[in-house]
Amino acid sequence: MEMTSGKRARFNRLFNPVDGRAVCVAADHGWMSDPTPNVVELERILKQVVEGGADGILISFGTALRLGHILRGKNSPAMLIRADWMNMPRLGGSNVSNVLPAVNFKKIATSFATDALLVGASAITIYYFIGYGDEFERINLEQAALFARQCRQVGLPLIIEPMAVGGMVTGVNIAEILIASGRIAAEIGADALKIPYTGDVKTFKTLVEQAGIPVLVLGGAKSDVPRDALELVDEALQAGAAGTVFGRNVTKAKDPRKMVADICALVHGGKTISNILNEKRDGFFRLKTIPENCIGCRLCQIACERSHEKGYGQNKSRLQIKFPEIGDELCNFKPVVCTLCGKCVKACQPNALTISATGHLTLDREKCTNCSDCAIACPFDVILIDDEGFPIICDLCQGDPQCVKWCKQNAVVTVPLKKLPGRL
Amino acid sequence: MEMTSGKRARFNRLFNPVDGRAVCVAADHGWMSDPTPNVVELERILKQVVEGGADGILISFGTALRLGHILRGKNSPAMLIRADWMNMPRLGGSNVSNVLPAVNFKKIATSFATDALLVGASAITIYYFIGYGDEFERINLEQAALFARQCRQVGLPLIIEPMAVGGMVTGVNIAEILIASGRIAAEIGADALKIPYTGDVKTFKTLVEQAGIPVLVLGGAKSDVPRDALELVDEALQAGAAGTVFGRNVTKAKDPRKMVADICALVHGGKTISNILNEKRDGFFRLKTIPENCIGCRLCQIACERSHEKGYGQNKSRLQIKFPEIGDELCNFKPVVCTLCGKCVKACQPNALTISATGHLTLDREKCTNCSDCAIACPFDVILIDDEGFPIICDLCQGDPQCVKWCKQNAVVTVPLKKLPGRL
Amino acid sequence: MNFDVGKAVRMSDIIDAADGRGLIIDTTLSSVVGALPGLEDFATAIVKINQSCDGLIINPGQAEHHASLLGGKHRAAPIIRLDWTNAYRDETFCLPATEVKRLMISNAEDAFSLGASAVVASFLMGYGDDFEATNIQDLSFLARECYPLSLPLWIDIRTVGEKVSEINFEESIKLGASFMQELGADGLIIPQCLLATCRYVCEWMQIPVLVRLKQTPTAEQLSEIMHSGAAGAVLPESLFALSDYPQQVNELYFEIHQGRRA
Amino acid sequence: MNFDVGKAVRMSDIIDAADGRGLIIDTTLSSVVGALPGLEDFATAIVKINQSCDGLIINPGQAEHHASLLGGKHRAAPIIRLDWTNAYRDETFCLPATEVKRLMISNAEDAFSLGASAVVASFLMGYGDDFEATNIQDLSFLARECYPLSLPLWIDIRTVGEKVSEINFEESIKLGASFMQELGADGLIIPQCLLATCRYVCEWMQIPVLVRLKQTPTAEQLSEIMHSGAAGAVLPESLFALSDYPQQVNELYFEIHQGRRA
Repeated sequence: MEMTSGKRARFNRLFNPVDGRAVCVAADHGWMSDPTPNVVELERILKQVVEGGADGILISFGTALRLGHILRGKNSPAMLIRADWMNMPRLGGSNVSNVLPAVNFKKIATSFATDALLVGASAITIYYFIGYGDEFERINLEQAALFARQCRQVGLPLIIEPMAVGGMVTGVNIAEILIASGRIAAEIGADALKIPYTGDVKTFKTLVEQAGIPVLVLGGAKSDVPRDALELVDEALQAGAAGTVFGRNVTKAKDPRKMVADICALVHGGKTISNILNEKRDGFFRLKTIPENCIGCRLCQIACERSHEKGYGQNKSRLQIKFPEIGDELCNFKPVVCTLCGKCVKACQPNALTISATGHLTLDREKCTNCSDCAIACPFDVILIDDEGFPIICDLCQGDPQCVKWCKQNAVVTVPLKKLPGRL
Repeated sequence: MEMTSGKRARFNRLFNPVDGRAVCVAADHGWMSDPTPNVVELERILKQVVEGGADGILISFGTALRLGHILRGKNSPAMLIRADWMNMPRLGGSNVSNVLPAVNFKKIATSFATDALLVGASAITIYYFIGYGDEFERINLEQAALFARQCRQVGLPLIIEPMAVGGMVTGVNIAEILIASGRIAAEIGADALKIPYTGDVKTFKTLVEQAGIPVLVLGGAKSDVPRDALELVDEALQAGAAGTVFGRNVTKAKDPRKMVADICALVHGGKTISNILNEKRDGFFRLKTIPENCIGCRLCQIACERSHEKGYGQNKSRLQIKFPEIGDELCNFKPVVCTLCGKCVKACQPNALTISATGHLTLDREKCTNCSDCAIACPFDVILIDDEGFPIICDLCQGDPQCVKWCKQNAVVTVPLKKLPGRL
Repeated sequence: MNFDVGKAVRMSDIIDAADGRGLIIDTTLSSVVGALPGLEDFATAIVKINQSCDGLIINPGQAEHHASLLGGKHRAAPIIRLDWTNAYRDETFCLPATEVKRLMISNAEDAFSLGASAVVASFLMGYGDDFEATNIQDLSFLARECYPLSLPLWIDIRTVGEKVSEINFEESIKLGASFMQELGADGLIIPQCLLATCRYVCEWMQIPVLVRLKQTPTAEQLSEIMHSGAAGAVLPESLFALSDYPQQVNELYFEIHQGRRA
Repeated sequence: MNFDVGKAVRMSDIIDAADGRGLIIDTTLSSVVGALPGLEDFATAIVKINQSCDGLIINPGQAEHHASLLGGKHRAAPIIRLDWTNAYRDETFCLPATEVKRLMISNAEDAFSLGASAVVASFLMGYGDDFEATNIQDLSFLARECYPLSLPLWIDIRTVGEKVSEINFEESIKLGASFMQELGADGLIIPQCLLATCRYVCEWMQIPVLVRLKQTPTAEQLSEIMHSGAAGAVLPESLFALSDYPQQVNELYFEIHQGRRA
């Protein structure tokens, strides 16, 4: 997607350069609805959101002035500024309290694009309400068009947030309205969308395709169960979403850091919801590495050795980290793991190495002749030989691989395995 | 003097409301000449200058950004911003070193008036070089006129600094040139002058009168003896100057705080140079109070009691502080001192109270009958009676009054006394 | 180096840099109902309290005509009010308001050129949705205008509309504070309220909060409010009707600055 | 609250907020003498060092055409050069300069709209008085222009004129640093000099000081410079002529950030 150079340089801050995706958190609720604890305790929450690894944080101007220092450092979340205001949460239809209820829906622009640049923003976000009547939509489009023009001039990305609300929106037409609104926003000049989930993968896929710009799915009201929020993310990603802008599901979570980290694991880490929630894995699985994510911290090796050997060394770990060599231009680290390829099992003459019925590599020390044929057969050199001559093998920690659990970078993940290899 | 309202409100910060005078310090040398220790150690020096009680500090934009926080608080010195640049100190004619000597005299504008307002300035200062040739003066006047126009628009006072330099300036015509330049600057739009001393009171008086705007005298190169600098101030004040803008005489002083405090004592405190330098007073003198300066700190009373009684109480001090009463609209404190009026001496029947040949009130305890007539006669009620019935009298500390020495506000000073009152 | 020195210097004209406190007096009701008792002669009244008040909320006209009384050493710093409303024209006024109106009467640039140490405008809560939206929009644009000028913006939260009553008064203050904090105000003025509400708001906000008093308080009343975390108080215009207001202000200044005299 | 958040956020793109250090590479000599060895294909060269360099000094044209390589996570932050000079066209160039020229080729607003994290311009010392005065004036107005945009301004002090020789080289750097600190620069780049001079300047300045290196240093050489108080180093364009420059940059990044990998 082409865009003016300034927008591109600022967009780079928001989207992860490896996968082009972004995990954002909306923390602008104090600007439009009653101050709930997530508003009052915003400083603490935002610090946790940063720790969780968010790529962007949507805040008001006041929060930018007050807490923007938390966002220093080019690897910290990009600052997204809310450039308008509305009173929808106070109209009575939502689940938030209303100290001072509103009757007539109002939405106003509250800044110019340049204002956001001064405080260090990487993008601005504005609403586009559709379905509340023709005149109200006209006002929304008029403001959107003005912001789009300003944003092009100053090189600041514009994120439009289409919202289908009002008497003309029903369960029947809401998906179609959202699909249309995404494209309309793109046509007016949005560089990305923040948009509600349509409810199913198929319609959201259509929305993403027809918009033609990165689509960030929003979370809406806080889900009762974290799994519901993660499933929404998972489906949106399947539909081609570029990431998320979750608000209350993060800021009202018991542990905002973990919630963000979990969403990151889904969006960037290639993990499954089951991985993340440490749920019992159904069926067989194997390890998979994502070298781009590896930072060479060796936490996986420490976790491996600790779980098997009770120590903190790295010389008996079941996985290795290859460090960059001179000539390696990208300077990447490469984690190397047992992929359950089965070559060791095949090479073992005395049948000491087998894959158990539960899908884990198993060594029968009685049968083992200490011949080292398994280590020689391993294409990845991850089978070491211990002092007594026995092979050190990965048993997937009997179904709960500690390397996966402890890798904060999602450089080691699990993937389902339809069929086990070799002899059982 | 009339001026636009914004200028007036900002000028109020610079000039003391009681006497309309100002003691400023120029600390912009690092912007135009080689970095000497007073430039490198500017932070320490500026803090001392603030402690000394300066009314204004002339600094560059960079110093404003770096050290401007020192000037917080409406009673702290006003920020004066240097809005131009020149290379005169590097032309070789002055006593400063020249790492990178200049040959051609250059002077440029380096900001607009609004720029200074953004960083919190109360005024800007620019040069007006006269005597270096017609074209050079034209450039100076062009810049001055532009700044004057801008300053009127944004309500920022403009201080012009006429400097008579160049081949056309001689000892014969320099005073006349300075007098003319002051008026020219005022005509162009200066709200105050920063100008060198003409060399004598008479010509400087003419300069002040003809300028018609407040005139702040500058100090020039550092004097070898502090007394020389103070004498320049004293003469300028006699000529009607509104105060000073001293640079190197302060920033290069051994104790910048004391140097500023000394200048303040001259400009605001009504003290004489002899008072300030603690020189032996010639002839007779008496105490005088300046109630506007009194802040009720009672340091004078503590100093008095300590010097006579060796304690820190205030119930035996020879001077009193009257605190404001309900109905006292201006809420002023009033120090009350012995003025050597002689009424007590006249009232003393046994001649126990006398004024000595050196001019100090003296009690002969042998002759005293403890009648208290002296205390009754005192029109200011500053004679107290001690536990034994003897009067507690001010003996001017035998010529070095501690109240004067310790009053930082210059609310108690000494004035010469031509003739001693009453019986000797 | 990343310090906004202009804003810091101006802010310290009003909120003392040493103790973080300030005593403010509002004189601007005169633009709504004409001269107030005791304020008929503006200059004479101001001179009497000028040394013992940190900031004076004034209208642009008074800022222009009485500039010599304002700003700098031993004088109150000018906080220029940029908006106007007829909301305070009640039955006691010769021409009570029939419909509430509010408008901006000047802008940040004008206030700046008048030598303002800060500007103030009101967030009038409890009226209709249109009124509220326009009010928020005006204040937002004012905040954006003040920011690049490093000119501090105070927002005066007034819970005066028909939608605010005893039932939601305290919570409305919290809502208004939240909105205005997020809007980007540099300081807030909140109505006098329960000490618990005051404490809650002051602990939450990371900007100075002043409490607008209904009556001139005693030193004890003021002390209680200051202990709830406020950065200071705004004394009402009715102050000037008191015969001994210079002494009262002087006492309150002494109380706010914990024993320091003007 | 009196924090300049925009400047702080942008400054931290270049000077790491955690350790106060940064590694910068200058590519802008190509606007003076054409493509430099190794920089013929700009994008290919930049990709190789992009992750292990904090800031990249680039000309406006490259900032426009290669925006996708610049800014944000795991990429060098764009520091846009706003001036041009022929001072570096020496005898080795096909068209040596006969008279030194310097001009501004863009302004802060343009750099801002190109997404700059900072801008840089040079103070060329040692030429004539006219040249110097114009240079100072241009830089002063640029500083005034950057300030309300909260856009950091770096000044690149170059002691290249005929009036600077061994006798006054070290002192000239101090003079230049003093002038530019007072001018209002947000950061300084000084020429490689005696460690004593570097230490003196770094201790004196309250803004970050980077040292412009003549040659790509070893990790040990860089370590020595960093110990003299510098906030980082500017690697020369000649870097790109080295066959293993990506590894060298990576090692230097590791050194500057005290053991932290890109």
